[in-house]
Amino acid sequence: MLAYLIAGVFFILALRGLSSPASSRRGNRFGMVGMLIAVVTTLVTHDIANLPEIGVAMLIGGAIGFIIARRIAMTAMPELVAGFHSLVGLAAVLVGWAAYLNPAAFGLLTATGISPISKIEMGLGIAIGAITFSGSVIAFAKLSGRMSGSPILLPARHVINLGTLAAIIVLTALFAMATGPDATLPYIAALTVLAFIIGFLLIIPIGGADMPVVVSMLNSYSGWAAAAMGFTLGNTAMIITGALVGSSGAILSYIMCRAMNRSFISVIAGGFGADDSGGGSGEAKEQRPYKQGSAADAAFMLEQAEKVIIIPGYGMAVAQAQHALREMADMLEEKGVEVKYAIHPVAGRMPGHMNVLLAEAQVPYENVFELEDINSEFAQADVAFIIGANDVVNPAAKTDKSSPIYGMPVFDVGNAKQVFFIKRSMGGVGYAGVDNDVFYMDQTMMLLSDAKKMVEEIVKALD
Amino acid sequence: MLAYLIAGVFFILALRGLSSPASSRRGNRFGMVGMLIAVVTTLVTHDIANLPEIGVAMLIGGAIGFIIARRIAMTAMPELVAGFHSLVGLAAVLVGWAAYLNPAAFGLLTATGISPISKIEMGLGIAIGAITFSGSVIAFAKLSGRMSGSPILLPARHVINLGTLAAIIVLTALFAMATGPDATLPYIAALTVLAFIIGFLLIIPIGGADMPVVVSMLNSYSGWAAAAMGFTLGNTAMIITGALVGSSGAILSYIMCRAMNRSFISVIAGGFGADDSGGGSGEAKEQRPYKQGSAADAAFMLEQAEKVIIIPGYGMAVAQAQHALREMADMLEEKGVEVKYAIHPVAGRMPGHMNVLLAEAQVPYENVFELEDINSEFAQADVAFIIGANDVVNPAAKTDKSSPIYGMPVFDVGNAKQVFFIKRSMGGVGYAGVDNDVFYMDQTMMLLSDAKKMVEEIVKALD
Amino acid sequence: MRIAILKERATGENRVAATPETVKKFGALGADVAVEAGAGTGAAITDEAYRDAGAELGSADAVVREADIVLGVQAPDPALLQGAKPGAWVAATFDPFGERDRVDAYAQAGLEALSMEFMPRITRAQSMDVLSSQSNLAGYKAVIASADTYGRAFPMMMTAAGTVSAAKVFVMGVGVAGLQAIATAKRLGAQVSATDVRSATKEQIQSLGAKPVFVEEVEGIEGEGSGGYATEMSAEYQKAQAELVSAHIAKQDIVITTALIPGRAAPRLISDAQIATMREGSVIYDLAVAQGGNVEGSKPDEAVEKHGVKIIGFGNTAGHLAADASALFSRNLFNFLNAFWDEEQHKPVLDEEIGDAVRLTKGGKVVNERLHDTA
Amino acid sequence: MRIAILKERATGENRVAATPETVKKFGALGADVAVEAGAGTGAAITDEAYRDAGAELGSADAVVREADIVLGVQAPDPALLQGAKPGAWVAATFDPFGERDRVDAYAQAGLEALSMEFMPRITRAQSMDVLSSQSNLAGYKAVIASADTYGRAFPMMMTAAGTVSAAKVFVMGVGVAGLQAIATAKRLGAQVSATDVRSATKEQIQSLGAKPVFVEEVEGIEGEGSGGYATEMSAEYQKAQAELVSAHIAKQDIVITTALIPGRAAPRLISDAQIATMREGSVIYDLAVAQGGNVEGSKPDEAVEKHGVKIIGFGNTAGHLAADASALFSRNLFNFLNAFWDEEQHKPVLDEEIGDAVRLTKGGKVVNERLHDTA
Amino acid sequence: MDFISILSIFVLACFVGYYVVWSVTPALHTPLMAVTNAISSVIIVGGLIAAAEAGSDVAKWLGLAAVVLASVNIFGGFAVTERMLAMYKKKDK
Amino acid sequence: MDFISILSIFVLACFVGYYVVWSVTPALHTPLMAVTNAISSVIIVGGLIAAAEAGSDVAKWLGLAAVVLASVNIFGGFAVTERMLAMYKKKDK
Ligand SMILES: NC(=O)c1ccc[n+]([C@@H]2O[C@H](COP(=O)([O-])OP(=O)(O)OC[C@H]3O[C@@H](n4cnc5c(N)ncnc54)[C@H](OP(=O)(O)O)[C@@H]3O)[C@@H](O)[C@H]2O)c1
Ligand SMILES: NC(=O)c1ccc[n+]([C@@H]2O[C@H](COP(=O)([O-])OP(=O)(O)OC[C@H]3O[C@@H](n4cnc5c(N)ncnc54)[C@H](OP(=O)(O)O)[C@@H]3O)[C@@H](O)[C@H]2O)c1
Ligand SMILES: NC(=O)c1ccc[n+]([C@@H]2O[C@H](COP(=O)([O-])OP(=O)(O)OC[C@H]3O[C@@H](n4cnc5c(N)ncnc54)[C@H](O)[C@@H]3O)[C@@H](O)[C@H]2O)c1
Ligand SMILES: NC(=O)c1ccc[n+]([C@@H]2O[C@H](COP(=O)([O-])OP(=O)(O)OC[C@H]3O[C@@H](n4cnc5c(N)ncnc54)[C@H](O)[C@@H]3O)[C@@H](O)[C@H]2O)c1
Repeated sequence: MLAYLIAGVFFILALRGLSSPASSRRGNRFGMVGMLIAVVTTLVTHDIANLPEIGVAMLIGGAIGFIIARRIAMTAMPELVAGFHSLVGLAAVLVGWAAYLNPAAFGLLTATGISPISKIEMGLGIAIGAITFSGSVIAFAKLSGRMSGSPILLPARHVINLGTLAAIIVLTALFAMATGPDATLPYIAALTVLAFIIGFLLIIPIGGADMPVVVSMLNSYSGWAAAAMGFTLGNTAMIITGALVGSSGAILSYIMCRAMNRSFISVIAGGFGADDSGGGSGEAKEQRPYKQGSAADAAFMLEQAEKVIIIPGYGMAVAQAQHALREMADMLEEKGVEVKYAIHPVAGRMPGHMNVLLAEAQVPYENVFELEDINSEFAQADVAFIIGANDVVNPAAKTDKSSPIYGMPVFDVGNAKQVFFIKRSMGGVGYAGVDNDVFYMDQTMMLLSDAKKMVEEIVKALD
Repeated sequence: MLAYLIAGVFFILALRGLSSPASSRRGNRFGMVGMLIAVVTTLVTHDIANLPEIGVAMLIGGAIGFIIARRIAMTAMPELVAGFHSLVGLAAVLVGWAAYLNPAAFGLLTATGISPISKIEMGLGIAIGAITFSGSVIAFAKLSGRMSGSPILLPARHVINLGTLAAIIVLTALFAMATGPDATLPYIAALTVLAFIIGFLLIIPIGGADMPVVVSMLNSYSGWAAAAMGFTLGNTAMIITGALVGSSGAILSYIMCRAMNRSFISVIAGGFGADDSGGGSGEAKEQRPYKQGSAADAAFMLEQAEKVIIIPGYGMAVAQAQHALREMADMLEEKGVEVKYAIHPVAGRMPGHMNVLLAEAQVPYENVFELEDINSEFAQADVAFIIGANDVVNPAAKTDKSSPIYGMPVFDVGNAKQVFFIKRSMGGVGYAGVDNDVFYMDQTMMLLSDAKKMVEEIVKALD
Repeated sequence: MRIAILKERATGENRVAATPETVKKFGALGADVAVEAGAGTGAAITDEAYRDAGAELGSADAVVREADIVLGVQAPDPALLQGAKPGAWVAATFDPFGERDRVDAYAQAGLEALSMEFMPRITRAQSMDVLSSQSNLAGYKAVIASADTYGRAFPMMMTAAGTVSAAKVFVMGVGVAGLQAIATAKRLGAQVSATDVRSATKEQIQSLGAKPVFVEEVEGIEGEGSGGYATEMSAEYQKAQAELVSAHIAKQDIVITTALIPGRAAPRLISDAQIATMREGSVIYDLAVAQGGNVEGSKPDEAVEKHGVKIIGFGNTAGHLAADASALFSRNLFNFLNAFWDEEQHKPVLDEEIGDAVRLTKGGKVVNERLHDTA
Repeated sequence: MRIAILKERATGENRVAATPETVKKFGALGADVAVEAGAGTGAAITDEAYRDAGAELGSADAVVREADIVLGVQAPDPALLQGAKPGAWVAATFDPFGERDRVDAYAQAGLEALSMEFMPRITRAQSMDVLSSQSNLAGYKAVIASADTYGRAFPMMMTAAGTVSAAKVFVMGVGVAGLQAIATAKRLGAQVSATDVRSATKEQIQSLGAKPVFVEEVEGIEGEGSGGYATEMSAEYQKAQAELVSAHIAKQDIVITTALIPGRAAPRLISDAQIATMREGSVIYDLAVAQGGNVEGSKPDEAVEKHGVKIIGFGNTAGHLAADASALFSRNLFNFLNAFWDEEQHKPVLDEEIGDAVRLTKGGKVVNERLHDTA
Repeated sequence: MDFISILSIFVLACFVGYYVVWSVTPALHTPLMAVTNAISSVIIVGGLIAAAEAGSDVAKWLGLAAVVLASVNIFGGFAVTERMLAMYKKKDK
Repeated sequence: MDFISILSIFVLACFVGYYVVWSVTPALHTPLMAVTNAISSVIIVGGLIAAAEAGSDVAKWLGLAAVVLASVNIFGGFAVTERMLAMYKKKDK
C-alpha cells in the first residue's frame, strides 16, 4: 500500500525534525500525520467495519493518553515513557495473539494453516512484545520509586536467564513446526508466559543509574516487536516504523552509554551487566542525587539563555581555561546572549587571580563585575555558569554556622534559573574542603570534566 | 534476490566508510565486494550463459579502466571522474535499448507487449542515461581543457532547453501508450536523440568554476538512470544503488554549492544559472590561477602532517587570532603533530609585535623561533601555515630587484610540501603593497577569511 | 564614638589608615572621625577630600583627644596617644615580635592594642587581613621595581635588529606576594619559575602559567600548611633546597624572594656565593628584607650591588604604592570594625576567635598568647 | 681595516656602540676592532668579554689611532678623533638638526659623518634602523618607569579588601615607541587608549587590543604617511585634537607621549591647563622631551610635579635599558656595515640610496640634502 | 509482498534509523525517545485489522484491547512530546 | 516484485543516500564522488542480463557493449579511489 509507505516516510521525517530544536515541533507534527495516514488507511482498506467499537476504543485510549500527558509533571518524564513502552509491548502481544487466533483476517491462512515463517515472525513479535511489556513495567516501577532503584541480584541469574532465552527460542521453533490449533496453542502460550518472565528477570538486576539506557533499549525492543508484526502482516508502515524505532533506539542507547562511560553490551544484555554497575549518579558522596550533563546540554541551554553569568574560580586557573571561556562567551554574545563575569573577592588563590587570567584572555573590563554589583542579578539570570569555583558559591557560608566558610559573602547562584557547575569530580572539594549544596539543587547540572576540555567541547557544540 | 540486497548493503557500507579517513579504504573494499556479489549473482541466475563473450567484454573494459586509473595524474582527477560518468550514462542507454529490444530476457514481456509502466521506466532510464552521457562528455572536455572553460551562452537557450525537455516528456508518454515495435521504435529513437542533445545544451553554458558541482550532479544523474533501469528490471541492487548514488550525488552538489556560495537551483538547472556565474578561482588579480580551500581541507591536511610551521603576521594581530591559533596548535600537538612558530623580525607593525600576542596566548617560548633558526626547516615541514603574514614570505624579496622589499630576508615557505595562506581577500596586500607569488604556487591553498574566524573553523573541523 | 586617624610618622611611610571612602562609611555607622591634617598627602589624598567625607581635621593632639579608637598603618608611639580615652583601642600593625617594647609601652599606657598582623587566616577574616592586602601589592611592586632597575627588557622581542630574549624570573616563596609577583612577571612576558616549601603552591604556580621548581628528594610541607603558614624546615631540606637554588639561580635574570616564617626571622635562601654565579646586571628583590631578608647582604631601602648583581628591597614595599595600599588597608580596618559593630552599643564588640587573636594588650597587661609563647 | 669604539661621554649615556657579539662578527669580516677600556661598563659588559671576543683594549687615543671607522652611540666630539685616518667614517647618531655645530665640526675635521638617524625607512634598511630599535625599547621603558612612579597598581584586582581598578593609560603618538608602550601597558593590565595623526595607526592600535581615540572632524594624515613620518598638522586639526585631548585626558591616570615630526620640534600636545584636570597622583611620561617635549613643562631627566601630576621623561630613555639597547644598537651598526661590505676591498662601500641618505659630511663639506634644506 | 522485498525494506529502514539518530542533537534525546515511543504504536494497525475483521470474537476483543493500549500511547506520546518541545522554543530576539 | 515494494525500497535508499553523504567528512568528497561513480556501474547487471540471454542478437551486443563500458568504470573507479585514499593514509606515529 502506497499510503503505508507515505506514513513510513512521515515517520522518518518526524525523527529527522529533531536534528534541531527549530524544526523539532514540525517533526512531531509529521509523526502525527504519519500515524493518521496509517490508521485511516487501515480502516478504509478494511471497509470501516466495526467502527463504533473501534471508535470507542480509540476514544478511551486517546483520552487516557491525553490526560496523562497533560497532567504529568515534567520531572516524571522518564517513568512516563517507560510506562508507555509497556503499553506498546502489550499491544504487540495482543495483536500477535489476535493474528494467531484469526489468521484469515490478516491474510495468513494458507492451505496448511499459518505458514511456518509467519509463525516464526508471530512468535518473535509476541516474545519481544512481552519482554518489552514486563521490562518496561519494572523500569517504570524503579523510576517512579515504587521499587528500589538498586539492582536486585538473583543467585545464578545468568543460568536462569540463558535458560529462559533458550527455552523461548526452542518454543518458537516448535510452534513454527507444529500444525493445527491444538498442537500450536500450548507452545505459543508457554512462549508468551516465558517472555513475560524473562522481561522481569532482565531488568530487575539493573540499577537506577542505568535506567535511562534501559528505557531507550526497551524503546528499541518495542520497535522490533512492531517490525516483527509488520513482517507477519506484510505491512510496510509497520516494518519501516519498527525498524526505524528499533535501530534508532538501539543507537540511542549506545550513544547514552558512551556519554555515561558504560559498556553498551552489558546494558543490552540487561542483568548480565549488573556486576560492573554503579557509576553515574549512583556514586555521589553520601549518595545525594545530582544531575550530570554533557557539553551538548550546556551548549543548548546557554544558547537559549538571555543572560548568562559566569563565575570563574581556582579551577579555571588550574585548567587554564580562560581563553576557551572567552571564546565561549564571544560565541554566546554573537548569538545575542548577554554574558557577564562575576568575580568573587577571594576567588582563586591570590587577590586578583581571576582578573589576571581574564585580562590575559582579553575579556573587556566592562564585563567583569564584583560581588556586590552583580549578586542581585542572579535572579534575572537564565544561567549561572560556575567554572572551577566552589567555596565562593557555597550557601553554607550563609546558613551553616559551623562551616569554616561561615560569614563569607557568596554568590546567590540558587536564584538563577539554571546552574551549570564545572569541576572534575564529585569527590573534589574547594579550598575550605567542604561539600556544597549547589551540586544537588534541582536546577543544577554538573559538568564533570577538566574545565578547559569541557569549555572547548561546549564551544564546539555551540557551533 | 537476497544477494542483490546484500550487494546494496555493501554499497551503503562503502559510502559510510568515507565518514573518516581511517575507515575509508575499508569502505572502498566494501564497494568492490558489493559489486562482485552483484555481478556473480547475475551471472549465476542467468545460467552463466555466454560466459566467454562476457568474460572478454569485462576483461577489455576492466583492463582499460585499470590502466587509466593507474596512469592518470592526480591533478586530472575531476575530468577523469567526468569521463567515467559518461560511460555509465552510455551503458544505461545501451541497457535500456537492450531491454526494449529483448523484453523477454528481462521478464518484461506481458500479453500486450511491454507494460506501459515498464516503458515509462525504460524511457526515463534511457533519457537520463543519455543526458548523463552527453553532459559528462562536455564536462570532461571543459575540465581537461579540450574546450574553453568559459560559459557558452546560446541565444534563447531557455526556450530551447525547456522545449526539448517538454518534447522528451511527451515522447516518453507516447512511447508508453503505443504498442508494437513499429509504433514504439520512432518514439524511443527520437527520445534518445533528444536526450543526448539536451545533455549538451544543459552543460555547455556552465562556466569552469562550477564544473565540480556539475560533475557531482551528473554523478547523481547516473544514479537515477541506474535506479530507473532497476525499476524496469525489478532489481533490488540497482534500485538501492541507484537511489543511493542519485540522492548522495544531489546532496553532495548541494553541499558543494553551499561551500562555494552558489545557488544550488541554478546549477541543477544547468544553463539556467549561467547568468550569475563567475566567482571561485575565476577572479584572481591579473587572472593568475590559485586554489582556494576551506577550513575542513586545512584541518584535514594539518592533522595528517608531521611538522607544521606557523608564520604569523600583521593580519593575525588585526584579527586578534592568537588565542584561536594557540588552541589549534594545542589540538595538533595532541594529535602528535610537531608545531613551531616562525617569527619574522619585522612581522607585524612594531618590533616584537608577534611576541606580545603569542605570549598573551601563552605560547611557550620554546616553540617560537627566529628567522635564521627556522628557515632551513621548511624543507622538512609538511605544512607552512601563514596567517595574516604577507611581505615576510614574499619571494620577490630575493628575486626581484625592483621590488620595494628586495633585500629583506624572507621565509622560504616554497620549500614546504603544502602551504596554507590565510588572508581576507586576493585583493588585499601587505605593508609593502606588492603581489606575492606564494599565492599562486602549486602547493598553496588560499584560505580567504578573517584569520580568527578561519582558525576557529579549523579548530572545529579538527575535532 | 570617636575614631582618630593620625598622620603616619615612620620614615618612608606614605600610607594612611583611612581614606575618604572609609571615613564616610564610619560616619554612616554613627562614628565621628577625626583626621590629622596632611595625613593623606603621601597617598595623594587632600585634606579637603577628608573634610568632604565628613571628617574633622586638626592637629595630632586635637584629633586624638577623647578618641575611642585610633587607627594606624604602623602603630603610633603611645606617647602620642595620651589624650585618648583610657582603654581606647588602637588598631594598626604592631610588628609585635620585632617591636616588643612598643607593645609593652601600650600595655603600660592602658591602651588596647589590636595587632592587624595577628588576624587569623580564616575565611571570614579574609576581608580584614592587612597582610594579604599589602603583600599582594608588594608582590606587584617588587616586579615593577625590578623591571625598572633591570638594564634589559622583560619580554621576548624578535626585531629587525635581532632578538631580545625574555628575562628569566625566579620567585622564591609563593604566598600572596609571591603569587602576585609571578602573575606580574608573566604579564610582562618574562619566563617565570617559582618555588616554595608548601606543596599546594605547585598547582597554584601552574595556575598562573609559571613553572614550579621544587625540592624533590626531601618532603616539604604538605598541602597548604597549617593556616597557610610555613615553618622552619629541617636541615636536610635546607640543604636540598640550597642545591636546587644553586643549580637554578645562575640562569636567572631576576630573583624575587618573599619567604617568611611567622614569628621568626625570614629564612636565608640565597648566599653570596650563589649571587656570584648570576649574570652581571641581574636583579634580586628581597621582599623579606624587613624580617631579616632571604638574601645574604640585602639591606632595607638600599640598593646593594654585589658581583655586578643589584640587590634591592624596601622595608615597606606596599608603601611605595601608597594610594592603593592605603585604600585597601583602610578598607581592611573598616571591614574589621564593621563586622563587629554592635548597633545597640554604638561601638564594635569583638568575638573570641578574632578578638583574642588580634588583641595584644588589655587592662595594662600583654594578653596575647603568641607573645607569651615567645616572651 | 680598523674599527674603533669609544666609551660614550655624554652624561647619562650607558650604551655602547659594540658588544662582544658584534666585535666577533666584525672580526669574522676581517676587521680589527679596538675598544676603549671601560666602554661596556654601563651596559654590564666587562673588558674581558671584549677581549675574549677578539678586541684590542686601550685608552681612547690608542683606540682611535689610525681607525678607518669609528662607531658611536652618540657621535663623539671630533676633537677626540684626531688620531683617526683622514676621511675616516664615523657612524653614530648625530642629532643633525639639533647639533648642527657638531656636524660642521666633523666637516672641518675631514671626517665622513654617517648619521644613523637618517637611515631611510625602506624595507631593506629596517635592520640598520637605530631609531626603530631604540624607540622600541624606549616605549617599553616609558611604561615601566611610569608604573614604578605611579602610586597605584596598573591591573584591575578584585580582592577581599575591595577592588583596585585598572589604570587608564593614554598613548599619544603611535609610532614604534607608542606601539610598544601600548603593548606593555596592555600586558600590565591597564586600560589603554591611543591616538595619532596617521590613520593607518588606528588598525595597529586595535591589533594590540587597545582603543583608538581619533580626531574625527578634521582629516589627519592618510594611511602610513610618507615614509611613516608625520608632518606638522593644520591649525584646524590642532584645535580639534586639543579638544579631543581635553575631553579624554581628565579620565586618564597615565599619559605617554611619543609624537615627533622629523626635523622639527616635537608638537605640543598637552597644555598645563589640561594637566590640571587630571587626578592627583597621575603620571605623564614625555618620550619626546629631548625634542622639546609634547607636554607643557616637561624637562629632560627631571621629574616635575604640577597640579599633583608627575611629569617625567629622560633625554635618552632607551639608554636606561643600556644592556639591550646597546645590543640592538650595535647590531644595527653591524648590519649596516655588513650589508655594504665589499669582499674585495675589505671594507664597506655604500650605495646611493642609503649612503647619500645617511652621509652628513664628506671631503670637508656638509653634503646631506636634508641639512641644506633647513640650513 | 515477497519476503525479499520486505527484508530489503526492513534493512534499509534500519539504516535510516541509524543515521537519523546520529543527526539528532543530544539535547533532544529525551523528546526523541518520546517520539519514537509514540510512533512505535503503529502497532495499532494490527489491532485495527483484528478489530475490524470478523472471524474470531476473541481476536476481535484482543484487537480492540490493543487499539486502546496503542491509542493511549499515540495520544499520550505525541502530546507529551509537544509539551517537551514547547520548553525548547527559541526565545524571540 | 510489486511496484509498492520497489518504490519503498527506492524511497528508503534515497534517505540512506541523503544521510550517508552528510556524514562523510568534507575532505573525502572527491573520493566519495569516485566511489559513487564506481558503484553506479551496477548498471552492469542490466548489461550482463542482456548479454546472457538469447532472443535478440542486437540486444546481446548492446549488452556486451554496456558490460565493457561499465567494466571500465568499475575497475577504473575503484582503483582510482584506492589511489586517492592511499594519499590520505594516516602516518604511523
Ligand atoms: N583569592 C585569594 O586571595 C585566596 C587566598 C587563599 C585562599 N583562598 C580561598 O580559595 C577559595 C577560592 O574559591 P574558589 O571558588 O575560587 O575555588 P575553590 O573553592 O578552591 O574550588 C575550586 C574548584 O575547582 C575545581 N577544579 C580544580 N581544578 C579543576 C580543573 N582543572 N577543571 C575543572 N575544575 C577544577 C575543584 O573541584 P575538582 O577538584 O572536583 O575539580 C574545586 O571545586 C576560597 O575558599 C578562598 O577563601 C583565596
Ligand atoms: N615589525 C615592524 O617593526 C614593522 C614596522 C613597520 C612596517 N613593517 C612592515 O610590515 C610588514 C610586516 O609583514 P607581515 O607579513 O607581518 O604583514 P603584511 O605584509 O602587512 O601582511 C598582512 C596580511 O594580513 C592580511 N590581513 C589583514 N587583516 C587580516 C585579518 N583580519 N584576517 C586575515 N588576514 C588579514 C592582509 O591581507 P588581506 O587584507 O587580504 O586580509 C595581508 O596580506 C613588512 O612589510 C614590514 O616591513 C614592520
Ligand atoms: N583567610 C585565608 O584563607 C588566607 C588569608 C591569607 C593568606 N592565606 C594563605 O596563606 C598562604 C601564605 O600566605 P602569605 O603570603 O601570608 O605567607 P607568608 O608571607 O607567611 O610566606 C610567604 C611564602 O613563603 C614561603 N616560605 C616560607 N619558608 C620558605 C622557604 N624556606 N623556602 C621557600 N618558601 C618558603 C611560605 O610557604 C609562603 O608561601 C597563602 O597560600 C595564602 O593563600 C589564606
Ligand atoms: N623600514 C620601515 O618600513 C620602517 C622603519 C621604521 C619605522 N617605520 C614606520 O614608521 C612609522 C613611524 O615610526 P616612528 O616611531 O619612527 O615615528 P616618529 O618617531 O617619527 O613619530 C612618532 C609618532 O608620533 C606621531 N605624531 C606626530 N605628530 C603627531 C601629532 N601632532 N599628534 C599625534 N601624533 C603625532 C607620528 O604619526 C608617529 O606615529 C611607524 O608606522 C613605523 O612602523 C617603518
